[in-house]
Amino acid sequence: MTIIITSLLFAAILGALLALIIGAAAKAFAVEIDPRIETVTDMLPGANCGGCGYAGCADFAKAIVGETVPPTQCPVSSPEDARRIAEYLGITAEEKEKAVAVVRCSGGRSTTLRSPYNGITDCRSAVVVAGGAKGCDYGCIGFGSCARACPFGAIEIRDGLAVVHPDLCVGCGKCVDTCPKNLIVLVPAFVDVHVYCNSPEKGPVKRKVCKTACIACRKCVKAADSAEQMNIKGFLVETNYSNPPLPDLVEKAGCPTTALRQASRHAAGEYEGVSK
Amino acid sequence: MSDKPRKFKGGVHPNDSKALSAGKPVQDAPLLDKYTVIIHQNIGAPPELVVKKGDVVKKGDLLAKASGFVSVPLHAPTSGTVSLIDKCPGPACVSVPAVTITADGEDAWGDCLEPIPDWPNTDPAILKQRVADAGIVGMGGAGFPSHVKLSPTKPIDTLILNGAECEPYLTADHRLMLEQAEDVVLGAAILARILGLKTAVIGVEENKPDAIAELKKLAGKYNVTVQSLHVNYPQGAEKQLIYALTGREVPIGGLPMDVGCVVQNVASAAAVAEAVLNGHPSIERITTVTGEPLVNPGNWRFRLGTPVSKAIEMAGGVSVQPAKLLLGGPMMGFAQNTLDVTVMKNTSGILLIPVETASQYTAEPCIRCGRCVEACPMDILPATISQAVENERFDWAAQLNVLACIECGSCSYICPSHRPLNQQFKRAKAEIMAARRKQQKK
Amino acid sequence: MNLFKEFSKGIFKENPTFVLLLGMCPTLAVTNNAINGCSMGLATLFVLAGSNVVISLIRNVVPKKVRIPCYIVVIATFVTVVDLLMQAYAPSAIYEALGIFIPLIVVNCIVLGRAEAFASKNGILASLIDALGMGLGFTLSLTLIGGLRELLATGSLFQIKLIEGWKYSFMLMNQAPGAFILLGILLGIINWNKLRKAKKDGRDWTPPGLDCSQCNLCDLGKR
Amino acid sequence: MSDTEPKAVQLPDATRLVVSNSPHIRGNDSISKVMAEVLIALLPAALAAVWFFGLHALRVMALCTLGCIAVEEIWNKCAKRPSSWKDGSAVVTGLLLAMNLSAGAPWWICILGSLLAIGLGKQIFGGLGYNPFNPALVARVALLIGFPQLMTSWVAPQPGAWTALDAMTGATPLGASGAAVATLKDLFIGNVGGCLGETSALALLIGGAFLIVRKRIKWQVPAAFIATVALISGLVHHVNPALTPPAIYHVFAGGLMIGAFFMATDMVTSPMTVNGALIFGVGCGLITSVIRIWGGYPEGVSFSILFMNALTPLIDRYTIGKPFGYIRIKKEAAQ
Repeated sequence: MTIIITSLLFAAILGALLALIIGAAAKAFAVEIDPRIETVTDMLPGANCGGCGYAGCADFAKAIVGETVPPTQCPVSSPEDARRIAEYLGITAEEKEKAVAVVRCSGGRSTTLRSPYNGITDCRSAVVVAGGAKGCDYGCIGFGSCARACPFGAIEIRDGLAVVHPDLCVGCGKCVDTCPKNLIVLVPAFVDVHVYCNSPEKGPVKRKVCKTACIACRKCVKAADSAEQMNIKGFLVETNYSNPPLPDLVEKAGCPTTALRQASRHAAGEYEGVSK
Repeated sequence: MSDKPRKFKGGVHPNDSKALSAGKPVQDAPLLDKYTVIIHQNIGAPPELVVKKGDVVKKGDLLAKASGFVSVPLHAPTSGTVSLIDKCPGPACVSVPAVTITADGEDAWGDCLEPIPDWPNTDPAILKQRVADAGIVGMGGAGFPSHVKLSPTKPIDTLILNGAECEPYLTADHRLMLEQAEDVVLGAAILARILGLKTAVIGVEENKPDAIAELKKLAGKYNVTVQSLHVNYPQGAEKQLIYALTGREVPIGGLPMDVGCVVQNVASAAAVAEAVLNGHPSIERITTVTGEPLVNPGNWRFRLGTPVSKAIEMAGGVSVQPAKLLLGGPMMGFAQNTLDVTVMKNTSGILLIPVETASQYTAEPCIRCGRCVEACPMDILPATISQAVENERFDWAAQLNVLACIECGSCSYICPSHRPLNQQFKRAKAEIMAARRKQQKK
Repeated sequence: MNLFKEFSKGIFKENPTFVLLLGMCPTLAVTNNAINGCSMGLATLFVLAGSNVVISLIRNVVPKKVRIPCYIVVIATFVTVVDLLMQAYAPSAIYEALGIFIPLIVVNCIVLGRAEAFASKNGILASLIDALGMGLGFTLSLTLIGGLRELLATGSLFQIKLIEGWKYSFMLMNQAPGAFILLGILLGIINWNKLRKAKKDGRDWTPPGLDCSQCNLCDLGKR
Repeated sequence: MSDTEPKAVQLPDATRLVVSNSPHIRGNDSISKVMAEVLIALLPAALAAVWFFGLHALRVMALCTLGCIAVEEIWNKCAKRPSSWKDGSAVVTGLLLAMNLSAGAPWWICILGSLLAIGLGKQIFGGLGYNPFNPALVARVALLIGFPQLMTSWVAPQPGAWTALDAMTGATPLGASGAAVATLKDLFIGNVGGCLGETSALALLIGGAFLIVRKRIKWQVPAAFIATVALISGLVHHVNPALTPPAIYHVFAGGLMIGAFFMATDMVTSPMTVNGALIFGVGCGLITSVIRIWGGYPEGVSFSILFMNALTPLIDRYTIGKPFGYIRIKKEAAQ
């Protein structure tokens, strides 16, 4: 019995003493950490994709709390998420449109002509030696550097062509820097009609190497509801993303080379084999 | 200098296959009805076009003028009409702008540059200007403007003429040295005068004894030396050649002039002699058309803009389908995917590689045998750099001095795992340079 | 809260040894036979249950800044208890074999980890169930590793000779390298199986702390 | 020309021209050639083993080789990797493993050894080229630790007697009374008890010389290895003859020869640079001598090589030479 009482007493006194020391130390060496940072980190998606330009979500949260960047800079969060963070911090969040990547090329291995290629199957490696296995100097090399860079598995290489799945793409933009041909652009996600061609060459030159090139025939421009919906730049047509056409334009225009496509149907592979 | 052949560290010794065309005298290629001259044939700024569609030009007339110091003019290969200015396939498998001239068949010289027969007493600056005006570039492969090399900013004590021709298959320089030895030696003497030197060294690999003998006959007359070199690839690489002949090491990222040397190709020297003595600009070159699949390989003097398909026709066509068509030698040349590409100032060879000997790259793992380390003439570690590049660690690759790589391909040649080392290094260099440019912009 | 789920997650889904990779020190050190592994697991189970309950009790009293020292004190108490208990009642061979690793339960990551991650946020019953599940998971894993090592090394299990006439003992398995090799192989099999299942279901799954794209062992991790 | 006989000139088909990076020709070297040459180099030692230990040696070699091939292929199948036994590395590993076993090794030792060598030593790291340790040595050491008695009981050599099998345990010329166990001539020829491959120094020297001449291995590794062992053991013997036999015994007895020429020089697990090879060899020799003279095991070659294998990346990292043209940069920077 004495043993138990002694040990209890000893433990109690020791505990009290140590508690005092810890308490003093906690006061003396306290580091001020903004508790909001942790909360904001929890509110972020936690994918650590780096799409915001910061080293992971925690770093980004620090920047948000420090009010150097708006919460909408996170490409993964939905606008509601961003609004929630903004509300929590009591700052105003301007709406940011969700972006999605588009690979501006439709030339698969079966539709563009070129001789065989032997070497590293990586776009950035292929481009420094021979420009890959395909005929078009401006087209997708199709060795999947962008697909490997995508943290969300949104890019698929199909028939030697990078295809973005718009439902999986969060618009982080990692693929944009990876593409050695600068084919990938970020566009507003609600736009569904894109021109899948990037070659500034003249129509006949393009047609010689690719069956699905945009030949600037202006069919889509004429079929569009208003003239500004499709822009012509040289020998290439481009969707005007500030005044985009409706998805039914693809049907109405009847693009002779199928370079004009709907992103969702392109991802589903519906245009394969239909080019004339 | 002793007669003992000089050599460098590392390197490989591929089967040279020069016998296919070494014994074939240079033939003048017949006049074609059309020449497609690529405008940008030199390292540096592309020249500025001075003709337009429909213009009538004479042989040797200016097509494009130099657009800066590191740039050379371009001249018409024959007389005729400018029929088309458009893109055509370039040597790097990318379309490039070109001028198409439809020949009138007369092949008449236009107003040429004034010949300078009294060159030993002419101001070196005038001679240098002549080299620039004649559009002469390094004809060994790189295509670096010759007059730029002749304007060193550091003191020069040695002029080296590169007649090593270490690439297998190629015999163009060999034939040139044999048949136009006088031009080569004369060119050497002119170049030496431009640089203010008394003498020049011509380095020739010892597998061309006839050429060495021919040059030596004339060497005394023009006060140049001929030095035989050990047969080893890449003996003809600038830095290796300088080391073999002078024992000096060109610093990484440096130029030959940093160690007091200027290196010129023998073909460029011959072109200089032509430009100075006859006033003819650089509009033709000797090119080897060779390879086992060809019926009749040989050496031809082609005008610039001759399509490769015509060259292969002159060589009798092929007996079997080749695996690869190359511009340049098998070690550093560029693979082509079309026969429409045309002869340029730096096209030393048109080479067809048969299926049996063409290299196939695979992704077999590195077994760290160290053959590449032994073979590397720049003493870097290809295997380790390859590992770095595979993991996209370009900063590490830069630390391992990948920028010192001269892309000779010795490592890829020797690798038992058939790894695409050279391609990896090219990519690493491109990525590192791009990153540095980005850094500078910031 | 589904109590059974809380219990079973410790055994399978969040098994401390094979999934969370916690408590590696006893896992590698005292699993040279099944009995040692089992007793070590049970000792940990006891400490875990006791400390989880107490920490859950005091979770609202302890200031956040000094919670870790408090937890350590609680855990240390139970470790001392279990140490004394085993010294008194467990067969001396087992107590000697476990040796320093009993006191070392104090710094076992599982105990502190559960205290911090679970007990400090949940009620008493849930904490107890969690501790029992985790402890049982740990015990089973250690018994498994210990049993396999014992079987491979001496051909017996729980010191009962299974294979008569087993002449040679594969001493490697009895020694430290054997623990590493066996644990590695077991982890590999488990992760491989999970990855395979995830692929089948079309999910993306990365083994904890591993980056499959950097490994050349199999092509499952490759896109 | 083409006008008169249009059919005679045939142009290549441009669509079948392969585009690739330079160089476009390649030396005719390949992994299987490298492995084949290692096998050829092992042939004298294998023949010597058959001569001294009879058909039992052949049995062990066959079991190990086939076992290694089988493990490699089964693993490849499970991991869905392409078949790789044809590159010959598994055969080399199997033969080297057999060289490290006694002629009396039971069949299951051979199979377990193959599993350890290929599975644990090589495939688990990703296969050929990725293994940090020499696979055959991993298996040998694992077996040595796992079955100490079995792995240290040798068979007495019986030249020319094909089927006899005489167990003989323990005594090795590396013991303090080395000279009493075997004569120098027997040691050199290989007429002593021991593993299959390590007894005949003569056969191993022939094989090693072949590899060095063919430039398959760096001569710096075996030279530094053997020289270090000879130097240290010689010095120690000179100071205290009771501790260890003379240097010559150290060089010719035990696994030093096979270790120095075939194990330490394994390309995948040894340094690539020449300086690195020297450091590697010296390190191996140092550890071997220490284990042999003062350690608990009579033999230390395998441990030393495995230990240095672990240091190989480090050695490689710190022995990177200066590239061509580097010195001048430094000089200029200093000015």
